[in-house]
Amino acid sequence: MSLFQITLTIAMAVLSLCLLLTAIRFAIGPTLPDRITAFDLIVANVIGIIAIYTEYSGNEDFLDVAIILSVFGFLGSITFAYYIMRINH
Amino acid sequence: MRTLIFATAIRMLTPVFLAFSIYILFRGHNHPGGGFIGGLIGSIAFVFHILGLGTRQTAKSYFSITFYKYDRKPHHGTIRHALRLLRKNLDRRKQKEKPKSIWNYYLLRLRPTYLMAVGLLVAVASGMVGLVLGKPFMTAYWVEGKIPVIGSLGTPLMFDAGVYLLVLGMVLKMVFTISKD
Amino acid sequence: MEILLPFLTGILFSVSLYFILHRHLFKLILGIILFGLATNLFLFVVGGMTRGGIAIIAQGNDLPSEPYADPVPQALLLTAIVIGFGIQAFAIVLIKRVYQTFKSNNLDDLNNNEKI
Amino acid sequence: MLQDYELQVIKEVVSCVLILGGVTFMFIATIGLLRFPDFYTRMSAITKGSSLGVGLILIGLGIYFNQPDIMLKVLAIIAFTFITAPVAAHVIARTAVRNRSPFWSKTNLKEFKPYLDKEHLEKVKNHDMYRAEAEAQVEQKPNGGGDT
Amino acid sequence: MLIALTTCFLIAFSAPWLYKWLGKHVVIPMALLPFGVMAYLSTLLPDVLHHVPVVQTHTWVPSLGINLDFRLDGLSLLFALLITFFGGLIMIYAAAYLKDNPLLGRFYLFLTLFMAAMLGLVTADNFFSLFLFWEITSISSYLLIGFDNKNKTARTSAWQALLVTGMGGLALMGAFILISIGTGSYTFSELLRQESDFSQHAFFAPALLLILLGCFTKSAQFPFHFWLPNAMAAPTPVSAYLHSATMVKAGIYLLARLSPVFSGSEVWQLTLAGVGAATALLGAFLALQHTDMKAILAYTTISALGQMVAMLGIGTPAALKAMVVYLLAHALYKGTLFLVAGTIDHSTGSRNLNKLHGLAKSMPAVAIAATLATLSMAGIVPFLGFIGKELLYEAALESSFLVPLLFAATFLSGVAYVAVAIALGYKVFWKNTKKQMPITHAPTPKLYGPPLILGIIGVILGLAPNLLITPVLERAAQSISGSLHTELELHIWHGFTKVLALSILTLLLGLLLYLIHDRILRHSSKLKGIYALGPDSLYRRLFQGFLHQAKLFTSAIQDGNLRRYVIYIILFFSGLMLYVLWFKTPHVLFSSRLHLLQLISFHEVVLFVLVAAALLYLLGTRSRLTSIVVMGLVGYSAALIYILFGAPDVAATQLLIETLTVVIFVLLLHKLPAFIYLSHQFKKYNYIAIALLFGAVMTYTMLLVQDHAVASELKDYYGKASLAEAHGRNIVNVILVDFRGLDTLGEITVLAVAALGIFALMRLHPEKGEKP
Amino acid sequence: MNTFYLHSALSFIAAYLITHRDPPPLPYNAFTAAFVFLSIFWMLWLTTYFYNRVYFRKMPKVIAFGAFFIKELIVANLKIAFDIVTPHFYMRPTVIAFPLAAKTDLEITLLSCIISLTPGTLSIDVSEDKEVLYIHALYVKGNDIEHLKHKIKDGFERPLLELTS
Amino acid sequence: MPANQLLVIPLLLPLLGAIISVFLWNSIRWQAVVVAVVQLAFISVSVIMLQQVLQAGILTTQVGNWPAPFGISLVTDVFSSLLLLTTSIAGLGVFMFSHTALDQSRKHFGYYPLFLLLQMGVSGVCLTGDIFNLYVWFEVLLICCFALIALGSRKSQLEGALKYLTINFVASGLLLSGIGVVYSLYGALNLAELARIVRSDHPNLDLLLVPGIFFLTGFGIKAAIFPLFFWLPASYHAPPISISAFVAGIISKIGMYTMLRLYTLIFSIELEAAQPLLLLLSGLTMAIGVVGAAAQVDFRKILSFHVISQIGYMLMGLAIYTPLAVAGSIFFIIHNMLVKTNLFLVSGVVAHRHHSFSLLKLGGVYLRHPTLSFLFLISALSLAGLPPLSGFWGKLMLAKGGFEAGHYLLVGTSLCVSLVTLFSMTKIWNEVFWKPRPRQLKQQPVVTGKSYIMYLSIIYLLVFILLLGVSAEPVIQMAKLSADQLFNSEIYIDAVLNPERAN
Ligand code: NA
Ligand code: NA
Repeated sequence: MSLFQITLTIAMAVLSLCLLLTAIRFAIGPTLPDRITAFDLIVANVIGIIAIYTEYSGNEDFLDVAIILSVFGFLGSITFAYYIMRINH
Repeated sequence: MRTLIFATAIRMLTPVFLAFSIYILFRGHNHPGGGFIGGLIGSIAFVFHILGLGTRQTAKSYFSITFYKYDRKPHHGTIRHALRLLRKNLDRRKQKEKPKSIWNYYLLRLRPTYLMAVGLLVAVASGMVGLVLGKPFMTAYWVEGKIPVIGSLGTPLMFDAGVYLLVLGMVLKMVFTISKD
Repeated sequence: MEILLPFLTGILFSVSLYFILHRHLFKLILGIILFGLATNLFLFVVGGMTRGGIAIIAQGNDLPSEPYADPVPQALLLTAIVIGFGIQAFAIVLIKRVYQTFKSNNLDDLNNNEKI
Repeated sequence: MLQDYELQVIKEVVSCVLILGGVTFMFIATIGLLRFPDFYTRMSAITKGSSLGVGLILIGLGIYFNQPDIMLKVLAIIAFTFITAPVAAHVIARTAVRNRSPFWSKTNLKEFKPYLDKEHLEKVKNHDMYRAEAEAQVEQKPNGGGDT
Repeated sequence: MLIALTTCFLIAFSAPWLYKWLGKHVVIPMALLPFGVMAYLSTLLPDVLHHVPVVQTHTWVPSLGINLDFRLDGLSLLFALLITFFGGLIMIYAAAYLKDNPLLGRFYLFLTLFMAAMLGLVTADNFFSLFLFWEITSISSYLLIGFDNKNKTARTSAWQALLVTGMGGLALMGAFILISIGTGSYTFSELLRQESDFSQHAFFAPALLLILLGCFTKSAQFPFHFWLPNAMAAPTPVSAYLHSATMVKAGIYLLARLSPVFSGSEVWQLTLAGVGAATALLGAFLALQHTDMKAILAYTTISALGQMVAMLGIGTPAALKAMVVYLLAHALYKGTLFLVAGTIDHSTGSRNLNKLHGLAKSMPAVAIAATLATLSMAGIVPFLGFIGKELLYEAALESSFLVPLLFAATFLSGVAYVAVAIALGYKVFWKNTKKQMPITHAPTPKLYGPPLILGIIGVILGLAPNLLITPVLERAAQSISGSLHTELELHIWHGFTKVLALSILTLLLGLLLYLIHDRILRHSSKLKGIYALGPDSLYRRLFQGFLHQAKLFTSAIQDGNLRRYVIYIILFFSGLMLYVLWFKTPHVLFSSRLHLLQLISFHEVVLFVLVAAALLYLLGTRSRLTSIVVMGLVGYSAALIYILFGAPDVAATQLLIETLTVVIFVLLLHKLPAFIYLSHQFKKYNYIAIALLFGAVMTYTMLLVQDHAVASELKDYYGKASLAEAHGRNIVNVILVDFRGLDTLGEITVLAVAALGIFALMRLHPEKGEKP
Repeated sequence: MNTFYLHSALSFIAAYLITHRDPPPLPYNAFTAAFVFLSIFWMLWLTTYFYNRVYFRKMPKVIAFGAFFIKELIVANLKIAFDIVTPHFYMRPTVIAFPLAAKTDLEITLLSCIISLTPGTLSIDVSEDKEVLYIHALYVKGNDIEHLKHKIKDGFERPLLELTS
Repeated sequence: MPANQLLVIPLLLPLLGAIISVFLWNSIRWQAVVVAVVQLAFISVSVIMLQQVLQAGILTTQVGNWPAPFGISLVTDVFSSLLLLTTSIAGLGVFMFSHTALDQSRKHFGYYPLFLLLQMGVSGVCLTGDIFNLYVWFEVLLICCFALIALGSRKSQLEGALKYLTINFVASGLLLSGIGVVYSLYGALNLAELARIVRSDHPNLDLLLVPGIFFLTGFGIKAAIFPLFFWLPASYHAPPISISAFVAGIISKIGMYTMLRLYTLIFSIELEAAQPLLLLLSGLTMAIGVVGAAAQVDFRKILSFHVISQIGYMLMGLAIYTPLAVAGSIFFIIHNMLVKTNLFLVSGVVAHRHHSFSLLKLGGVYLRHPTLSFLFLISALSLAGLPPLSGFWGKLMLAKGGFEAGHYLLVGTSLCVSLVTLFSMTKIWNEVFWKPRPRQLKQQPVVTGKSYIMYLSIIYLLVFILLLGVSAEPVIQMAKLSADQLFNSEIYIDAVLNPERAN
């Protein structure tokens, strides 16, 4: 296992851990915006994981998914914001 | 949701997203992507637009063309009339008219339903090419040579384009319907 | 994951079914969507899972480099996802109309059609 | 040959450093998300932390591959992240304010008052007040009731 | 034959139009038809009498062995002549009887249809063409009984008759199928040729029973007799034609037709004789309990049918002879009496025996007809009825089994007939002639002509039996017995024999019975309790009970509860699958998968935990929005799984779809009513158990299938052809747009329809008063 | 702006043409990309020298601004990271009302995005009259709000306006 | 154009028609013209295709020109051609009916395109020779049904659509899973290839029951067999008659078609194990169907429940699994499509005139509308299986096949069921037609407007029903031929996998 491989493994592990920790924030909330923010961070985490995985597998085509995610990951937040605004007004 | 920052950002970003979606459409044959993903990306671009600027604004910006016209005056010859129409419609679209202008206009609306139909038609037509040429339905025909980014041109690509249009139309139809309610 | 995923999918099936059996319409729609997801995962799991190898022929090659994931289940899955999306979208709107019309979100209020 | 090998090693090392850096930022952002006291501070912490983290990871990746189309993709992702993240943050923050998400009790809201007054959001002032009110609401609805 | 039938059917179907065109003159073509057919049949008489059956075959559905085969032998001809002759008279009679009914056209339609079917029935050689006509008679009878459709009794009676005879029809169908399978023959003539083979066949007994069921229902044998009296709700011409002269005799006809095949069987003999005798007795007994003329006639008809069936059961040449003669005699006098009853009803508005008296003066022609018929019915010399009765007595006494029962049945019913005959013939017309009954319409020739003709024929035939009809009757009896040696000679006078003594005794007892008839009637109400146990009320209870139970059952299983439906489905699936997995397939080898555990990396475990936790959270959360976010989370995790296993296209699609789903959800939800939490409340643990069962079955299936997965040929082919032949590097996409483009075409169609559907769902609101 | 699009498009086309030769005259790497980009920049500069040089004047400023921004990004991120990993919170959250000099929608948007991206600050909303930007800031040195405003004004708003004008 | 190319026309015709009608969205009149043209063309193509199949045997084409197990095959044999022809005939009838009977608003919201796409789905299911493609066409068909059942958004429609959707979604999920299992175990999707594999010595043959159960449940739901039919009575009566006639008349049989196809082609080797189950299911399906119908007092609901009981008959042929019985099922499917559609149309006319479907609120039709009454009567008696009407032949073939194979109880059940069917039909006749109009409804006027086209559509279908009954021979022969083809799967396999050798 080369240094690079070890790095990737560590990175993967840490990012996965981040995913879990973020999920905890998601679970405890307390408000909906908190959850949405957590969700945003999860998206960012997933982008990171995909990036690491791309290196891991050496296959660049996975990055395309990351692009898509980076573009539309925030649609969720926007939509929820939209929703909360609509019900409040 | 009227927020200036979001609306402005989206207004700037939508063309980028659309370009990106077309890029994804055409590279789909060789890389991840294709008509479906491209179509979804394109339609999500419009969803953003709708969320940021409202259905009406989206329909106005992207799904309708204003045609300007005026009733020909006796002293305006046919050619002059035509030229004026042409100039107005091509060149001076954005020029604000004075209150009592001779110009009036009509809107040509591009309905998402038609977009869907066009998409379906394109997809079917790509398959019919083979049928017309005596081969089974959907037999692929390719143009010789390659084009940058896209690669080879052929009926499967046309099919994918049909898928793209249909998906675009479908999501738009849906979102327009839902958000207007 | 090859061994985890069947269990995960099984859980997904269970949860989705539980939701479908819930009398709240909203849970019903959640159940439907989760059921679709579970089905997709089922297809993916039984279709054979290959780590890393992607069904795309790299620039310069004529064949995909082994081992590569079977593209067939992927293609089927894509089609199924899209179809599922169409149906789910319809289902969501349908549920909304049911809400509006029946002024209730209780599935048990929807038993008029079968009354003799 | 030797030169190629060295280049490879340099690339790997730089890439490793960037990736680890990025991951660290992500991790810290996550902890921030868990630790910070109110929504707004959490928002502040993660928007940047995650953007920077993802950016670093991606640059590391780009350097490792060192190919133009991958670089292009990396730049595209970074660009999109850097454009979308603040917009999203703004939208959510604005929503949170309108949704009367509580501020941390130590937050200085003096300059924000006109805004809150104008938008009839006077109740959003600080955490404690919110909590008292929330509890009062809960007492009114003993069965919990979920969201709207 | 086919031409005759086709003409009948065509004229039948054109009857309403003819009525529109000709008005009340429609009777002319309608009456000409049966007489025409009768004339045609008469031309065939010589052939038949010379033992050359008229045979015609028309291919229809040869691949099932079903053809329009006709075979006219003595039995058929006898029936055919009866049908056409009666038919003609009834047509004329009906024209007067239903003079003012605007639906006369439809009446003629049904009646002619019936007549045609009856003709077909008695001439058909193929089982299934017989069955065809059999069912048409049932249906036309249904329509005729319910002709007075505003009358509820008429409707229910018609329904009852149809259901009872329909049941018999189905039994018959089963029997015919069994016979055709057992013998390979589809025609009676074919079957008769190989009767001996079939009697050994396993299908013999079931076919026999089914035939009996079919015939008994049609011929109103006990315990299926109850529909016939109820069927008297039909207009009187119908009762006269269908329910005395023809349709009810279809069963007799078929029994007679099949007699050569089955008569060797003891079951056949005993059942026919027993049921026939019982029916005869019962009919006679019940006839005495009623005052309605039509009811009386109906019960005596049942009784007579019973006698005929009993004769068939006895099966001796004498019995068969007696049967054919009695058949004719009964048809003549019963037809007359029905018509007379109809005329009386038409003229006085009443059919009640107790109210009617002394009509002879106001309707002398009718009185004559009635008297002739009742004399025949009572079995008085020189009427044909007398000959029939004598033959019956003879046959009953000569029977090799059940003699007491058979004799009792014949004798006692004979006594009852005499009583009834006196009541009908004497009491109604000649008793109290001084006190005239008021009548509203004087009977026209059309109303009294037909019964008069029938009555007179009864006398003529009685006086000169051998002159006209004996040859035909003989051929008929021969057809039934299957041998040419059954010879028939009829005499009005046998000399002083035992039978004659019995006849006289019958008359005396009958007179006695008439005298105490009023007393019987007074006590008849006491029998109500017994009727409640009878088949009629049994039928009603069965009918109501079935409906009630059906309602209960249906409301129980189809109760509108969607969840229950889903549970049925899931349990069905899981149960079967468990069975298959446990008993029919190899089991999963968990030990062989241990090495897979090594492949699990940390991030995969995290992913697993994340999704599982998200699902658990989803189960617990009561917030709608949070649910949606969690759903998104699960969807995104699925996308991550797709990425980890080399499916970027799928992952991208999943991501986008998930996002869009969330958008749709959120856009739709903001105007919904407040989210009221509804717990499962009932049966929560059942649901959990079912859900877990289902999940477990699916998991186990997945593991099993994983164990046995094979390498696919498709993968290799697509891998090779993708770039070389399809010009694409992304194999998944190439599959989607090229290799399996048709799937994609269907898929985008689904999307288009979904959009259209959503559009309509949201925008199209129900209209008030819209068309169904 | 148009020039920028032109520049980018030309760069892409050039890069594509170069890299899709067989054999490629230049290796696939970042240096090639930079080379192409700069060459096109230079060529454009040559052709438009006489009538439109705004773009070329701004380009260095953009790069400088970018560099400043990245520095800010990292430094401030480290600051927050420190606050996160240490047990005690040093932050003093404040919502400040930042008076906008930027007038157009695009400027306001860009500014707010940049502010949001910079750690420690988060733009919450723009007032209806587009005069004030409400910013949530984590660290306000000595509660000196004015200092923060100046810093934003000088560090972000002014350079941005220079670029967009 | 070679004969093989014909195969794609039944797909393209409705699709193109639908596309054109979407372009003509605002003009329902022109849409109707398009639909009419498509229907006529569809019928002609079906006739030609049937002719071709009868002459030249099984027709196949490979979509995309990819060779057989790799590309998607379109296949038609006598069975599917026959079914397509029936569908197209019924389609024209329903179209004619809906032309006058359906309200304008529904037409403005896409009734015509949905109708056409539904037909496309039916064609796809009938023609495809690929198991996944089959799934896709089923989904096309289903989503069209969802949309059509909900079209108009009346309360009962929404409720029905929700139940229909939920249960069919579960069915689709199971089907999809089953397809995954099939692919994983046998590595093929082409039906002919799968048929070849299960007839070879593939190592996974002992697992064939696993996908078998998936498909039994999945298609069992779509075909509405016991105990999976519950969605049907909940939804089929809800939409306007123009819709429910086609949905109830045609769609439920399509599921049965698929079961017959798959179970003869692929799962035939496991059929022995499943036969007792299938026999039981078929008996229960028909019995419970009629019991349900007997309980109803609504014209449409009675008809809906009878759909189920007749599904039992169709399943009976498969359960008995002799050529005659299967031919009986096939004949029965064809008969039932036409008759059921027609009965629904009659109920529509009755309701159009008398404003109700409830037997309690109807009456007096016999005197007011004699033509309609007789139209109903003939169809109803045909449904009850009275000779010489079409229902009789199917019943006869099934009963004979059942007796030959020794399934006396099942045949007995089927005959009893047929009696109850007669009961139900005459119940409708008694209540709706014979019974005088209920007094409390006398003031509500009966619609007497002339609606020739409604009558025409019913008469048009009735002509076919009568033809099917009176001159049943050719159809019976074709049904037998179909059954032979189903039983000799080698023909099918050869036609798809070795088209050169097969010709
Ligand atoms: Na693709
Ligand atoms: Na291709």
